[in-house]
Amino acid sequence: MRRVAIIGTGQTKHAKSHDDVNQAELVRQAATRALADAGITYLDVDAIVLSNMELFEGRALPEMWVGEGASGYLKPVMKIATGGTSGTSACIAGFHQCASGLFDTVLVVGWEKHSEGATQTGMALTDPLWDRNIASGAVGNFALSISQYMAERGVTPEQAAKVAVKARRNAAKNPHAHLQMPDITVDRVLSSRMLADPVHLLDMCPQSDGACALVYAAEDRAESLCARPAWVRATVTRHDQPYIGDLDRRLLTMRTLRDAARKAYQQVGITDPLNQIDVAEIYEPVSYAELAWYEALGLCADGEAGKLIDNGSTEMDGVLPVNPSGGVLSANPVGASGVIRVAEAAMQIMVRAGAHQVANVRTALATGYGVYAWSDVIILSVDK
Amino acid sequence: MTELLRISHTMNMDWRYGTSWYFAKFIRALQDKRLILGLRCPVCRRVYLPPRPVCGNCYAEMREWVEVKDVGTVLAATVVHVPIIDPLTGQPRPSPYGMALIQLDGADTTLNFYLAENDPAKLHIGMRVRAVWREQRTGTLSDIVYFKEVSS
Amino acid sequence: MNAHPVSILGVGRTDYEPQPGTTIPELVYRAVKAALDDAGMTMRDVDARVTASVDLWDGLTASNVMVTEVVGAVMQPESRVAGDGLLAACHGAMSIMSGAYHTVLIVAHCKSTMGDRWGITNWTFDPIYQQPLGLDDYYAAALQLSALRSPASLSPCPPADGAAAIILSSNPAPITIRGMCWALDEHYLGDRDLTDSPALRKAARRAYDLAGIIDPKHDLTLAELSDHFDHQRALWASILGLDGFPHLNASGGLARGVPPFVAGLDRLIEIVLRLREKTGTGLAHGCWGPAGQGQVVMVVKQ
Amino acid sequence: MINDKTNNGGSFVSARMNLTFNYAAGEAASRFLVALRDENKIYGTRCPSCSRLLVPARSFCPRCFVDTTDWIEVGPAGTLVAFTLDRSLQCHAGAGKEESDPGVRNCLGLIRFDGADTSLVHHIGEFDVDTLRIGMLVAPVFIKERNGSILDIAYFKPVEADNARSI
Repeated sequence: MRRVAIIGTGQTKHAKSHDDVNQAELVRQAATRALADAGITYLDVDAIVLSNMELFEGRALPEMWVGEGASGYLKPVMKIATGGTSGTSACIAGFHQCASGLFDTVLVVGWEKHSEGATQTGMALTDPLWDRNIASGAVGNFALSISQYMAERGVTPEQAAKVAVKARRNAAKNPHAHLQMPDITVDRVLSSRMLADPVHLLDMCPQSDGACALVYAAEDRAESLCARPAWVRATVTRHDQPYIGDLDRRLLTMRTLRDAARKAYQQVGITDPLNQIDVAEIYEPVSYAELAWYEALGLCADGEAGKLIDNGSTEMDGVLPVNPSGGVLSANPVGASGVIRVAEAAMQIMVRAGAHQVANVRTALATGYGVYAWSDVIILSVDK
Repeated sequence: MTELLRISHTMNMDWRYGTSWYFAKFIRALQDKRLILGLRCPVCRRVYLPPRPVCGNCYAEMREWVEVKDVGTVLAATVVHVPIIDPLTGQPRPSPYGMALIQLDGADTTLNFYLAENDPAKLHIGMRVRAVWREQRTGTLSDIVYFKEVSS
Repeated sequence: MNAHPVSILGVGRTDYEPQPGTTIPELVYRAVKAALDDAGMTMRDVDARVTASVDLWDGLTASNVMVTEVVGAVMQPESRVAGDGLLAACHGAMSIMSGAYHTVLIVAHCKSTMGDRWGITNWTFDPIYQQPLGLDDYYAAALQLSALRSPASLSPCPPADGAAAIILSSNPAPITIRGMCWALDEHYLGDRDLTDSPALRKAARRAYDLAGIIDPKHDLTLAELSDHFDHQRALWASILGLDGFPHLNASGGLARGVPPFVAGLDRLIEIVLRLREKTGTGLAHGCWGPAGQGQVVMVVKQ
Repeated sequence: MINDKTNNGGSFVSARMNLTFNYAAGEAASRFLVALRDENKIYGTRCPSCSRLLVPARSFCPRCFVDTTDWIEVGPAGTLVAFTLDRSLQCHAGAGKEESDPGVRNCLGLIRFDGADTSLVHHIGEFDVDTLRIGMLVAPVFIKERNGSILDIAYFKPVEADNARSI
């Protein structure tokens, strides 16, 4: 396999609504910034991978129109869609395209404009023979799994609220983040509107308009263009069964993330993830999920996630800062969210994260989450 | 500063979703006999709801039907306070309402379904619930109104 | 692509016809099973899969969710291309070439009779300038026919439901992929020269270069083109350098009814089946979007 | 290969999607549509790199990936360069227009304005089937109640060259 690295990233401001640009123009903002960050032009791009949840905006083959915003004219453009993991799936597809030897420079762009659609209804367009009869939305479904998780692991609403506070305080240092609430407190999270017991409004991710792009380059090119490229060291995908009721205690087991992380760690030689990984950008659609992902990722033993947030291990100054960007809890343009995780992890390696930069990052972890329990795990490193 | 416009489009289209033999049988039993049928995997012996042609864990075809009870145990519960848009009606579903993951007696998967109870204090993991059926059944999962605690 | 060519170990497909009573998972399962049987493999031999489907045609959000189990993706890798199945084959081949996987299952599925066949395609057009006019793939093809100054009537292929699957591998086998590429044309119909396809030209040039094809009519033994509309067969052939090529669409092409998005992968299956009978070099072509805005080409050899 | 003529025993369930989407036009398309609405004017934008005049106006050139610069008025009349008038289209549902409108015969055309390097797609109306031909001059017919949409033009109809400016 030839070595491949990320050499540039670009994002729009993620916001409740972007009226000044249409979808193609939104994508162009992110793509243009990523190309500039990589120090290349659109002419250097050999292939393009796009990610978007087409039914959220009611589109059929959205790449036809929006692809032009990624400089797709007469270029190989491929649109990837795997639910919430679309962004990380697109990042993995783009990595494979570059590593295959067919293309030397590959641009990945994810986007979503939730303000244009009916996301909640779009999301509920699941199996018409089954799920549509018992729709309770992403919040309701999470709340169900969280009730099991709390009962078995003893995690408290306060601990979950600390995750929500950490995310928004980090986001205050990230100019791209949608939610800007630097003064947020645990009390404010716990006193925010109850959506579905025990999930409060501020425990959940927002719905955002936004796009994120990144540029892959093959070994020689990466080294000539970038002083400190973010090398892709491991990519692992695990999908799971289609119905929520198929998954045995899904947040407790999260077998896809457990297995994907274990395999990725093996490939890179990580045996003690909490200490060997320097920063993590994980896809946490709800505060409680981050705690569950700590356990599945092996950052702590099962049942210890609450302690990890209590003792500050995952804060910006902790042993393993998790989501310095503010995470999905602070910005969630779904088709872009997975790309943002990977781009933010790369920015940390490349030392381009600005005010939310973590010191001395050599190894970074990014994850994608989607459907009921699908996972992608990606590990980037300063070392080839 | 330019006036910024938005262009509206309404999607109003129908799709016809095939049922295959397995869902057709499931629906017929539900509508005609208030019977919940699952399919058993010949390898892992798990009984699946909803029925499907292949067990994803074993990659084995499933053909053995198993009668599942309309009584089960709550493994997870919540009360939803936000009015979720019901994809069947396009209207917000009246809230708050109770939801649970229910393991029906005889099934190995859980069924996520509405509860009659919507007071969080009265919901607990392990509670036993029974389906309340509609008088006029139409052959959909909605032939069950909700699940109600089995009075002891 | 000649150093370690990706081989095609097995192919399978359902019948293509309206199948209103059949679920997508069941169609997909039949195609996958046929491909595994054809390759003499079981699902355990497959490392990863790439599916191809498009949500709006399936009337589902993230429509690959429903086929997770039947493609064997539980606790396994799957990626999904929202586009033509031949693109999914390109994705799978690149994943193998990258060294990530040894054996990848490719599956494309579509039930074009589930919904409003042309109405759905109105939602492909940009929502500001083109969608309000009611443009759809049928009108786009009609404009193309007009731009070609053709006296012929517009003739779309019949609607059909079905699934197709192939198995790609790094294991040596007689039939191998020698070249592939794909590209997009401009979106606004008024920007395009509808009598040409620069995207197909570009994709073909790269695929021919990779496969070492200099004179397509001489170097190719057979070609299967995606003629979603009858007039497109001659247009695509001419752009591919295959004017008057005698071994074009020996299968009958899409006129016998092949579902969209399955079409390109089915072209590849037709090539593979013929190369098994008689060695040579074949070209499979797929296109998707209005008047073939997206174009994909793959060259395989036995 | 399998032959799956097995009796499936299935039926189907119909379900409707009724969803409304509100798409941001963005600054450039908004400016184009406002000019159409308020001034009956059709604009293109020029690419500073390839010099093409793109109609309808947009913020960037898809070929050169640069911001367009000058706004240039075109039309109102233009040349018909392709049109759909096929017998099969008579029964083709789709184009969101009233079947009862006698001015509209399920005909869409590509219209090239003088000076423009791309064409505009729009409806063609008020024409005689036997005389409609490529190369004809067509001009826009605006609707009365405008709302800032490409449909503020009802359709383009054939005109004599002398009348092209007076529509």
